[in-house]
Amino acid sequence: MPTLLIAILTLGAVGLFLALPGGRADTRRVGWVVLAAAGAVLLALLLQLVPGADPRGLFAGFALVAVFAALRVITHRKPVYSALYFILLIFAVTGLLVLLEATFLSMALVIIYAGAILVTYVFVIMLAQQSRPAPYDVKSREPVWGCLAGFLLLILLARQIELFLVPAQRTPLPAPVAEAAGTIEAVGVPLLTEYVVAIQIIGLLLLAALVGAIAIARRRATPRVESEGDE
Amino acid sequence: MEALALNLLILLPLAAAVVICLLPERRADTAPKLSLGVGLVLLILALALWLRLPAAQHTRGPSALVGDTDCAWLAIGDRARLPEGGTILVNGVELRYHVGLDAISLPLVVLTALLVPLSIACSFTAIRTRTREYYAWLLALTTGMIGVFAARDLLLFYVFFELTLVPLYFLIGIWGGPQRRYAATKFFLYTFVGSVITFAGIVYLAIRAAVLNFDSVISFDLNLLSTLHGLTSTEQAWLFFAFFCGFAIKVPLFPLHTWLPLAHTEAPTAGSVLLAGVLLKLGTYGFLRFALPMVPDGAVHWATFMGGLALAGIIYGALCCWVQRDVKKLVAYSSVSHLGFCMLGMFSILPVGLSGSVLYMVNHGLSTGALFLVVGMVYERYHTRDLDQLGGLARQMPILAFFFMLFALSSIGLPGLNGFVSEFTVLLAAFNSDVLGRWYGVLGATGILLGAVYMLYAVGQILFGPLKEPPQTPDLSTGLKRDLTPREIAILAPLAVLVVLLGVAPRLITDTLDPALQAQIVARVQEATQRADDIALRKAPANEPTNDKPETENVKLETDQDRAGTFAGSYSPVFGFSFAGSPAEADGGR
Amino acid sequence: MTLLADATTTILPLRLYATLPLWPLLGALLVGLLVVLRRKASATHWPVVLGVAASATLAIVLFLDLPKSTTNAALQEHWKSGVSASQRAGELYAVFTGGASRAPALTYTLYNWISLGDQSSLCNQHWLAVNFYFDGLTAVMLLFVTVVSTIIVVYSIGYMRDHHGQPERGYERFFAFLGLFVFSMATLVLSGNFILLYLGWELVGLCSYLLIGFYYPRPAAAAAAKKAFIVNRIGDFGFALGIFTLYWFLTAGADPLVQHGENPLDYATVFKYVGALEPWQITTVALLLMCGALGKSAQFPLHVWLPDAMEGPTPVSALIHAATMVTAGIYMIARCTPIFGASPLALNVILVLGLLGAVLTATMAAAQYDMKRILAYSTISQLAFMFVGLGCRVPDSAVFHVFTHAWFKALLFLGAGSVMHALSGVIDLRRFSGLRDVLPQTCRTMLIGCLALAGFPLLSGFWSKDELVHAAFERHPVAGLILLATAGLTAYYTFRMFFLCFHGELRLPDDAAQPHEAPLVMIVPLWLLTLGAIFAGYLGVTFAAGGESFLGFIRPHGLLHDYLHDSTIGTPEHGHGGLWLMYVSALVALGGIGLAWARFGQAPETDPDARALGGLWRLWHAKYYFDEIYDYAFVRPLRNLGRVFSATDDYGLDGVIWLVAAVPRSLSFLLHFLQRGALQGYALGMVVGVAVLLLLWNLIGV
Amino acid sequence: MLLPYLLLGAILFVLGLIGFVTRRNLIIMFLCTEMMFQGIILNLVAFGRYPLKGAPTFDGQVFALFLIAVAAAEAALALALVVLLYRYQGTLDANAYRMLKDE
Repeated sequence: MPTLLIAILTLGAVGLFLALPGGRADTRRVGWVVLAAAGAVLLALLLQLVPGADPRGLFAGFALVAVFAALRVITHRKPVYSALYFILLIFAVTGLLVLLEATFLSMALVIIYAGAILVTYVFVIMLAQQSRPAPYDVKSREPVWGCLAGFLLLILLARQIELFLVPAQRTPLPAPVAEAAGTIEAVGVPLLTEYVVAIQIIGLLLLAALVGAIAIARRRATPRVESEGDE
Repeated sequence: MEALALNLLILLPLAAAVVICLLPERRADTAPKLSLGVGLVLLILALALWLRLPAAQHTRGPSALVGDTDCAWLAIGDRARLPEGGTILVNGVELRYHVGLDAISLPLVVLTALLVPLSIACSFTAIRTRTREYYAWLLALTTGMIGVFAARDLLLFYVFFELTLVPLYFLIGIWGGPQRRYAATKFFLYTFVGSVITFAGIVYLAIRAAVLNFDSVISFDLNLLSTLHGLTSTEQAWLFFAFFCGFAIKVPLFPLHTWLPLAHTEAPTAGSVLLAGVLLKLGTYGFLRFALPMVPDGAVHWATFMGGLALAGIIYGALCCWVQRDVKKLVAYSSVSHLGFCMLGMFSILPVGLSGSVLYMVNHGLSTGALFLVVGMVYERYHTRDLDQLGGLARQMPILAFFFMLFALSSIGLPGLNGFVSEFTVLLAAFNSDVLGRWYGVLGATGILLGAVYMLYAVGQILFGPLKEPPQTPDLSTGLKRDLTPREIAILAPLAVLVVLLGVAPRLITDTLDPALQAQIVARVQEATQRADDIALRKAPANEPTNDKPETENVKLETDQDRAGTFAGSYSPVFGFSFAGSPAEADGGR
Repeated sequence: MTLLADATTTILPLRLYATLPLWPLLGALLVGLLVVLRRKASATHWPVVLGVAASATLAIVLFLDLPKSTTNAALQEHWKSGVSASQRAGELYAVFTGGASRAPALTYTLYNWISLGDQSSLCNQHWLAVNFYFDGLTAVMLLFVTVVSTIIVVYSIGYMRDHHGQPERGYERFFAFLGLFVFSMATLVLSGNFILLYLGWELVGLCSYLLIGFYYPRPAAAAAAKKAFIVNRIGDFGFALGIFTLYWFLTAGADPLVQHGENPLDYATVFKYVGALEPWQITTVALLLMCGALGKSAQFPLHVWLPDAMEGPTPVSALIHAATMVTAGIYMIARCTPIFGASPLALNVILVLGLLGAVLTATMAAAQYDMKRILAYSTISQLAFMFVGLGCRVPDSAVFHVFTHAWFKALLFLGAGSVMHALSGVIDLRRFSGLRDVLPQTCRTMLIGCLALAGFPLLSGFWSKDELVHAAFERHPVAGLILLATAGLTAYYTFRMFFLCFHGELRLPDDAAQPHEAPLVMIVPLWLLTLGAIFAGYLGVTFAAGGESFLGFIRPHGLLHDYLHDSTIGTPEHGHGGLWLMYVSALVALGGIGLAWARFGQAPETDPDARALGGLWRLWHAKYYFDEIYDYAFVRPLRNLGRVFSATDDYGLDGVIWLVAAVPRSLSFLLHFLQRGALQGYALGMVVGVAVLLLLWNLIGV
Repeated sequence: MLLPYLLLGAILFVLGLIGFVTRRNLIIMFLCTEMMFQGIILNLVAFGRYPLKGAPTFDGQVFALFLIAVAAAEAALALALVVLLYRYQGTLDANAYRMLKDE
């Protein structure tokens, strides 16, 4: 298993490297092929691990969509498309959350992310739109090192997860959660009792971010003015 | 009421600093007045507390606290529910906001509260840029300084101790002289590096104290740690070294003093005044308050070494003074020399020496602070502090000459002025000390000779001789007069009065100070001296659990092994931090 | 009034006498107040004049009021008999602790000043108090200190003005300092313990500093002031150590001598227990205390400050450097007779230093041209005479000489001041002569002063000096001969000065406009002091017709000696068998005067001595090069050491710090190449870092 | 059951990381950080659902909720900064902003 995993992930790294913006169109196509192959094998592996019949297909589907969307986000040369693929990613994750019986959270995710955050992103992208693809979108930065380091990290993470889940695998499946699992009540009660201080702090943080964002955006940018030195 | 006053004393300047920061641009000119008002309120509060001290001592014993406030601040660890409701920390670390003033710290607080308004007032004409920030930092510094003296919890002390660094860093770094950046950084790094080691020592001490007291809660309580028994002498020696690192740099003891002349030279007048007047005392106060009673054996073990350093500082500082051309640097080196006296008295381990040492702290704060003020006033007019460029100012500025002379004389220990009382008692103690001995006294006494040499050299250069002024001076464009203005006289006059008053009536301080020292420190260190004397017969002193915590289950401290597998281990968070509200709840019925 | 009545206390309350020092201080403060209120300067002398006069009145009353305490005759015997010092000390101790035989000195405690240690435990309660001590020595000292001061203050009213009667610049300051000075000196004399003594000791040093530096724009004055203070501090250093040592010996050990409730540095306590100390302990204390006296009384080897101190206004020279402040050293040793008397070694050191100083400074005086400097050296020389007396166990004679000396030396200085006043500040004897007709009053009073200083029979200096010479002879013939020779030299140089100034043809310096006799406010004090110079000596002698008496009617030992009896306890009776010496010393004085007349009677323009003595004279003129030697031996090395230290600070210590800081600095220099400002580069570094950590975790297998 | 989710979370996280490191467009970079958040959210919720010991809890979901809030705050600030920077230099190239460099 480890060697296989390493091989797959290395393959993925190579594929991603090829697929990242910068090269010619055909090399990118090759990259996509490699990525697809790696993805397929990985998916098969993962599916093997998921016991039971019911969620297996759904999980596989969502996972596939999620990974594909993620890949497109980082490889697409047009920012608008990246953002749109990100929305796809959100939906995939939402599906996975539903599988994990976190219904409230999944809805919250869609509303907040897809509905609010991403819309902002798209606005900003529009604001900074240029007629032709910008050079910095066309050429990526140090893709070799990035992919290498990233996938090294991924391999190590995977190994770590595996190592530490081995004993857990032997334990029986946890009992199904209560009826009200994932509902607003189930999440809301601890949120407003146990974590009340934390939620206040989060609120404060949001407020601060709001104020900060306004303060930053209001500032008139005067290009290239040296900061005032009193030396 | 007392507690309210003390907490106001600590927190009011901080609040005022925030308010001043928030002042709109067009109201910026109210910042100096506002901060002066706050400073005066602080002075009144401090004096009020001072007046309450004798009564408190009378009813509650020599180590009575004025304005005692004790509430839980941060508690990290496992909590247990009490049957009657509420929770109590059973295992972990407890930091308390415990403040109070006793006869040892109160004189220093009053000194601080006196010097703060004066240094605010002396900045009115000297500081022209970024005034709001300046006064805000000054007030923030005040909080730190008063907090340090008021803290009854070692960690709280440390917090305030470090809190003083930041404001002064900015005060020097922004409003200082030409080399201000370098000076500020040097000052900060120097003192910070030392105090980090002290922090390690503090933590070790607290953990060991918990172990020795069979207590599962690590507490930094001053009383608890000051009455600890059972540390081995090796431990004490090392702990003393840890204290030494932070405090000796702050004092500063010879050879760790090199940050001081630079910091003083570059700092604005108010910064110098507070640095010399109060901040250096943090080091000596730290030694007195913590090093001596907490690790008495260590202190006795290191006493000769400390005495040696103090002596070296006295002589070295004095000789360095003599060849300085920058008068501010001269006064700065004189601080090195003077604080050598202070340390010499402290490590004589005699009651008279300790009392003299505290007195020295106050007196040095008054006279050296005043000297810096005077030098600042000269600088404001002549834009130079070079002794070779100034001369004969007595004819130009007779009032300034009077004050300068008075404070210089106080600084060289003229009898009848405050410096003498402390210098004399300190030297007497060093001379009579069994720990230090004759030669320390003899060599220390050369300081009174050298002190006269350098101080009169400075006075002679500036005040006497034919008139010498740099071209285009005095600069009176900021509304100053040739001689001192009424505002400046009002700044110096209280100091002058105190210089004389404490010279003829030092008992204003010592009457309450001596019993407190006896109860809290002298007894401890003299025990240690005895132990050192009959080291052959030494037995391990009995463990006396002196803390009065409720006896809950004595849970064994979590060891490293227990913590090893946290990731795979229990999933529930071990450390939940709680922002404990009222003291009663957190104390759990203490 | 109880003129030495057998009473146990004074008629007027001690409280009143304790205020004696405060009046001049009050005066000084009032002057300060007047300055603050911007009053006209010309009347600002009044508070000080009145304050000092009040002190003087009180001092005179005290002198008359002081009761005679019973003196133990046994003590006298101990001192005269030849028993060894330690034995004597032991017996002395017995006498002191015996209690009843000696009336306790009158002490008035104002308040407890400084706490010495632990006030909470009952077993060890010590204070340093502000208390005053009244005995004969105090009364005598106060008498001349305050009275002479009053006269000088009055004189200053005239002196500190220009020819038009307008006050000089700093007039108020001058009087304030004078008031402060009298306060300090009175405190010094009245103090009942060593700390208050030290306070007065330092304060007179301060006033001396302030007054010498009165003309501070003159660099010479500023330097002289500094020198005076610092040289005094050198002495004070020893003095302070003496006090520390004393405290140590009295309180050290598990079973200290000083008992509960006694203040360890009070005279009463010290003198009570000093006899119980070991001889080496007493000697140590005595020698250290002596250092203080050397500094304050300007004795060899710390004499260098006094001549320079003549940079101050002349009344200051008269007041501080002749009549009062320099007498503090003599006073202190006389006061500590129980200590010094028990240490033969210390006495011998004092004796030798005194002899050396007397000769050295007398020779220096013989080769100077500055009138005030001549007088200054003569002061040192005369103080050295007193030192010799102290070393010969006759403190009462030393104090007697202090007493007489104060009058005629103040007179001489004020006379010199009158000359200066007339000649617009010129004081160099080479630039004028023959002033006797221009300044007749000054000339007459000066003549009497010079005669008194020279030891002319029947004037005050004669009686006191003769006692000292006599004591020296009794101690050792060589010492006596040296003193006698110095006395002759004294007569010679005194009249050299007098003749050069007043005799010969009238010559005036070019810049002196109109020499004129001083105003009345200066002349009257001169005559008052002249009275003192003539008659002060008679307080120390007895009229006794016939028999063993000088010229058939006078015998040594008088009222003053009775006064000093208790304080300088154990001083042998003297005056017997010394009559021949009185005639001899009278002859010597006349011889010195005659020689001076022969060589300088016509006030020659070139100094005959300079040619006759050659190199020796130049050596004298250059003051034996003491200043230069001290400069090269002490001042420069120390200052260079300071430079070295300062450089060490900047380069050595800071260098070490710099080296420590260089480690992280060089590291960061290497690392700064990694800092390229690209955010993503940093992020990549982070990723690699986490990966490496994970890898390590995996490999080590934690 | 936990493993696939964790792996998927890790993959999303790492992909976001790679994107952050390699893409030069500031907006895409921030988008990539959001992607990393997604990986972590997945992780947290999976842990809450399938704890190693005991019954499932909601702690993971609560944390995820906090994370979303933080992400929102971050997005607000980041986008404001991006707009500012774009106005400042007219480009979104991360390489153009090297003010952190020691001169």
